[in-house]
Amino acid sequence: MNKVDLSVNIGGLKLKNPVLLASGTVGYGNEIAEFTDLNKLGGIVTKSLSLKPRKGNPPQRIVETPSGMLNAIGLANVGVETFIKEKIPFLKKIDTTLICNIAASSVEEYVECVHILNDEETIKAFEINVSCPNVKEGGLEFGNDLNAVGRITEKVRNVTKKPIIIKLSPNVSRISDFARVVKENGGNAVSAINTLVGTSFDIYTRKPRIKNVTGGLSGPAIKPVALAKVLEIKRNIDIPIIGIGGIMNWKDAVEMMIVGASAFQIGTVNFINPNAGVEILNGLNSFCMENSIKNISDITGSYQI
Amino acid sequence: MNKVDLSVNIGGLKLKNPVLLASGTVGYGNEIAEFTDLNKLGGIVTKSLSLKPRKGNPPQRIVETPSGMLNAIGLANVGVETFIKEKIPFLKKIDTTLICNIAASSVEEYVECVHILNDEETIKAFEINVSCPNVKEGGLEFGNDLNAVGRITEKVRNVTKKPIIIKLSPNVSRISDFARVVKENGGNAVSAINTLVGTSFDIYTRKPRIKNVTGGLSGPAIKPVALAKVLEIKRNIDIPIIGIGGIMNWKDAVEMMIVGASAFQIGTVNFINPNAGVEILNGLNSFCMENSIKNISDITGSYQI
Amino acid sequence: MYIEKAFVESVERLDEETYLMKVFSPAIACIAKPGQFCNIKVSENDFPLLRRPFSICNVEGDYAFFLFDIHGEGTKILSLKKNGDTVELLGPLGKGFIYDDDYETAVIVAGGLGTAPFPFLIKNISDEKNIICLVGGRSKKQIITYGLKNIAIATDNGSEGFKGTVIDLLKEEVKNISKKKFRIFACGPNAMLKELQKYSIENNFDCQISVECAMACGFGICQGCPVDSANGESYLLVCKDGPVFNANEVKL
Amino acid sequence: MYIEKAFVESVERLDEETYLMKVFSPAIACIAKPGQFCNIKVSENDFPLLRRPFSICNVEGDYAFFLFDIHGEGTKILSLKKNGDTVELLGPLGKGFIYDDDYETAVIVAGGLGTAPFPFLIKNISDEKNIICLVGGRSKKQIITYGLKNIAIATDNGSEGFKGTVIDLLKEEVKNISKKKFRIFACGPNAMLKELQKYSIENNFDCQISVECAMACGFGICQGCPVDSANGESYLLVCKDGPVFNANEVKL
Ligand SMILES: Cc1cc2nc3c(=O)[nH]c(=O)nc-3n(C[C@H](O)[C@H](O)[C@H](O)COP(=O)(O)OP(=O)(O)OC[C@H]3O[C@@H](n4cnc5c(N)ncnc54)[C@H](O)[C@@H]3O)c2cc1C
Ligand SMILES: Cc1cc2nc3c(=O)[nH]c(=O)nc-3n(C[C@H](O)[C@H](O)[C@H](O)COP(=O)(O)OP(=O)(O)OC[C@H]3O[C@@H](n4cnc5c(N)ncnc54)[C@H](O)[C@@H]3O)c2cc1C
Ligand SMILES: Cc1cc2nc3c(=O)[nH]c(=O)nc-3n(C[C@H](O)[C@H](O)[C@H](O)COP(=O)(O)O)c2cc1C
Ligand SMILES: Cc1cc2nc3c(=O)[nH]c(=O)nc-3n(C[C@H](O)[C@H](O)[C@H](O)COP(=O)(O)O)c2cc1C
Ligand code: FES
Ligand code: FES
Repeated sequence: MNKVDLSVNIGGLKLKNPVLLASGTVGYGNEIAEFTDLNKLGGIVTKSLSLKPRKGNPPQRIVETPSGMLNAIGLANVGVETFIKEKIPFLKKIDTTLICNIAASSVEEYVECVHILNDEETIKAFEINVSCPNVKEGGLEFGNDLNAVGRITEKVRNVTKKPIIIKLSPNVSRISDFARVVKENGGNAVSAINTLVGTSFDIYTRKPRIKNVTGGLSGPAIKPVALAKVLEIKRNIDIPIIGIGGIMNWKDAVEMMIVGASAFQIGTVNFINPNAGVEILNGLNSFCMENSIKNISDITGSYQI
Repeated sequence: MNKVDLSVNIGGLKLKNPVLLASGTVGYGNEIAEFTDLNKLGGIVTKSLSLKPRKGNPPQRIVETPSGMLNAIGLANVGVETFIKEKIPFLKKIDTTLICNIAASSVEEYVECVHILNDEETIKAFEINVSCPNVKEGGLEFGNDLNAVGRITEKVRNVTKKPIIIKLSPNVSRISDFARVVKENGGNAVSAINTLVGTSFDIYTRKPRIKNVTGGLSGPAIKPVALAKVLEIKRNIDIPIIGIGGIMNWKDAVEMMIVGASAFQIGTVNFINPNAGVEILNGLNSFCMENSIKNISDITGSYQI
Repeated sequence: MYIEKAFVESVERLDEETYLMKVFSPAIACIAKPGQFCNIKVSENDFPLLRRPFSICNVEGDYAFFLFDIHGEGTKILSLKKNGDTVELLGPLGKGFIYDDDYETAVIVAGGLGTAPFPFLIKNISDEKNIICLVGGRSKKQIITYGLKNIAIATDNGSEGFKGTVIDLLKEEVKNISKKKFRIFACGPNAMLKELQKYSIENNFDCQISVECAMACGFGICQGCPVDSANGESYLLVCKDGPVFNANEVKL
Repeated sequence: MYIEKAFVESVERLDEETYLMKVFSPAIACIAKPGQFCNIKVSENDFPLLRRPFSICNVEGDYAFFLFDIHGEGTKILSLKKNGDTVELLGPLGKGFIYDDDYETAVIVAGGLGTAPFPFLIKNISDEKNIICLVGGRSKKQIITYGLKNIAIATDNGSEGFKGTVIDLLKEEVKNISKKKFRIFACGPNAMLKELQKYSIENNFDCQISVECAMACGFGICQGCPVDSANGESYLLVCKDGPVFNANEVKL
């Protein structure tokens, strides 16, 4: 067979392949570049940025759980100004698509962040994090409130022509309702899922293992939930989906695309195997060759139910 | 130290200890009795019963996932009549508390089931399953609808004086809202959590691994979510909680009690170790001895946040 | 039924893909019957989560044998067991073959790893009966004849023995034995069992099949392993009502 | 930094609770510095999920050594490794000790498994400097002296050596060496490091501490391992900015 066309198009955002590194699991790209060739990947999603720098939550921030981990990093980030000055120069040099993830405590802050970053040519799309479970003032409430998600999408739409991806919370009854609101308000795509709310306690001290008390659950443990949420969106709403949650290898990635993802992000696996993205890409390529799939996008939503 | 008082009281329901076997994971008790001494346990919760017998879902019904499993049994059960005639006689002989779990497709069916079973002295309490994710007509919708949960609680309350436990769905944004409604409508306790909605696909056939497409995720993978849900209820609503989700050993059980559970149920672990209940009980007893805990109920909600 | 922590005596590699595990499990070995299985906890920690079901391949004194190939993580872990390691058996489970009553020839039909339950069965079938074993596989590589006797082989690609499915071979063989009273005992992939079932129901043969499916508990409490009853009105449980069924009892 | 699949040469049990693993990892061995660590994938499957961080205990030619005790599932799996098995090392990670500049005596303070990074450090400290090792533990059982020299021991219960904490012992020892220019290198439980930090800041000692905390990635991408900077205004990352810090750099 000839070469496989690995490129995908997500609501106007073109990627050379569907492999994205998830927000918060690659920093701003420099450290992981020691272990992997970022140029090969479809794209990188930055750690969530807020208007001002954030120190993040006090330790302990992470804990391992069965086939998963909890984190409450608290959106530690350098803020948009420093990001532009100090991080963009490195990211510019990488031949991969840069998606900027934004987290904020108010609709106005979202708008302002996007407004400031919009002029940066290197940034090809915005992923709006309405679903971080670890920040008290904002995140969680937005992510579980249909009106808020609609409003944020609409207001952000007004300040940028670049593709807008809304990153949805899984901690809701019907995630497809949120995807509908995103679509109705001009969002180009959704990404799903962010982490599930979880906790863990030390039975001797009776204290939470994570200082923030609750954290976000990620990793293989949540894969079945992520797949079900992506499938629910796919079956109900016509909007491109970026699938996230528990992907460890190319087989998981294929599964995620089958249930409806046009592209996917890998998170936790980067901590264990920082070269996972490239390995998954190679695995996808072989899978397509062996199964005579010419365009990888043909896998998207190809479930047989 | 002297003997530990292992007994607990859940909204009027007295158990000799907090170890319960979860609905759907022990059948009606006879098979598991080959491997464990049911007389030692705090109680057994029956497989969900409906008014008429149910054949259940077609195969494949189960699949393993990382640290968990998905099931879509579809509430296969013998129906209340046969239960009374054929299953009660065996259950009568066991010196443990029998809790009858009811699932139904309408408020009326819940009421009728409870009404019929109410006269059976062997049954000490009802657990109302408003949250089975695998039955299309009823379950899921009820579990995610505050009004429906309120109505079911109220109507069932009218036909029985026995303790009513409402088994809550975790597939909601704020589970404590549901606990509040249960309390307001006369429920005695809540149990949390039922399974999370999940799925799994075969990448070669592109078919769902479970015929029902989605199933309920259980096992250690969901423990962090279950703990967070129980903690959320405990911190917001004053109602006894039966904690369920991912408990594999006595340490997990202690953790579940620390975050707020007065008693707990074990499910998936019974499939792997049918004697787990007794082993957990022994572990709990030793833990209390070593830590000079006189009443096991002192652990409930003893978190240090 | 017991939960028995069993010491591994050996794991022998029979050929490129097939392993034979011998474990010391006196309690289970003592009461096991041909066609029954054990649900095996392959590790001491919680990975993999569920037990794995395996047919009891043979019993010698206090030892039980299991025949397997590497399928996923569970069987991989098993294949690496060394003398002195342990596994935890839950069993013996299910209903085995009925083989002691009135017939003259036992016709064993095994596809791939479907060979697994038959060494034990063969050993227990009375010497007065004839036994013939028909073994099938895609190619020579998939043919497993461990513990069988009087063997005829079928391969889809003809790389060994008869060219065709093992059911095609059976149809040939039946011509030679049809005057004698025979009983078919079969185990293998579902597709093979389905074909066999059709054939034997049409011809009103006496036929027992051992069925595989996903399982959690293995002893009847999870309801995870249903198979349609022949009339389609209810489900039987493979772990409790099977894994061996009469061919006309279930709808595959 | 490399990801290196490394063959296990041996896992030796040093005493009841302590193990020493020797692995063939030429790439990492070649560039490792004392005080650095590796994040180790202990199994070939996804259990346990995360890597486990371990100090590089020593380097000999192409071999790296790791000293550990059985804590949970990860270290249990490590303890069962046999010659020929593999582990996957990611490293060398973090900033090591600064030991090559101007001081006369290296005072090594190790609590329990805090001994781990010091055999490698001791080997690299110039022969012209003095080295004394103070080792502490709750009782005799917790004293690990592997690869140390010139050792004084402290136990909380007095079952061996000085009765008291290793910091109490340090206070005694300092009387003998205080005229010489010395540098303290310490590793051990947080409580011990805290006490040491207080003492050394009060006395303006030259002191480097190796800090432990929960980690996911080990190289700076997860932000999971923060430690308060001394002024409390920002966080440093233990994996990247540490694990070795100047005692006055961080707030434990
Ligand atoms: C009654 C019975 C008897 C069996 N006897 C044998 C035997 O003697 N020799 C042998 O090699 N195999 C036998 N099998 C199949 C064997 O159970 C699977 O090969 C094994 O569970 C695979 O586990 P894994 O972790 O290697 O594979 P994985 O694919 O990683 O397993 C994932 C999950 O799928 C289940 N699963 C995978 N394949 C099968 C299958 N074919 N049937 C049922 N469940 C499956 C596993 O139990 C597990 O829950 C039998 C199955 C049943 C039901
Ligand atoms: C920089 C650094 C160097 C270390 N060097 C050594 C060493 O040389 N020898 C040694 O024996 N131990 C060392 N440790 C501690 C070692 O990482 C833990 O003992 C080990 O991770 C326990 O894993 P487990 O699976 O056996 O335990 P579990 O308790 O099952 O582990 C569960 C989770 O908690 C984490 N964890 C548990 N204990 C610790 C701990 N004390 N510190 C950090 N994370 C922990 C694990 O990494 C894992 O994510 C070091 C830790 C760090 C951060
Ligand atoms: C340590 C950590 C930090 C994260 N930080 C962010 C973040 O800043 N913004 C965000 O949108 N998602 C964040 N996430 C969520 C991931 O992007 C991803 O949605 C989630 O981890 C599920 O994918 P996984 O199972 O592949 O890890 C973080 C996840 C982890 C584990
Ligand atoms: C195979 C299976 C069948 C179940 N059937 C029921 C049921 O009939 N009614 C019910 O309320 N819960 C049912 N449950 C949910 C369990 O009672 C329990 O809430 C869930 O499994 C989480 O606990 P665990 O992680 O300990 O398994 C079932 C779970 C499993 C795994
Ligand atoms: S495997 Fe559980 S009932 Fe058959
Ligand atoms: S362990 Fe990931 S940043 Fe330090």
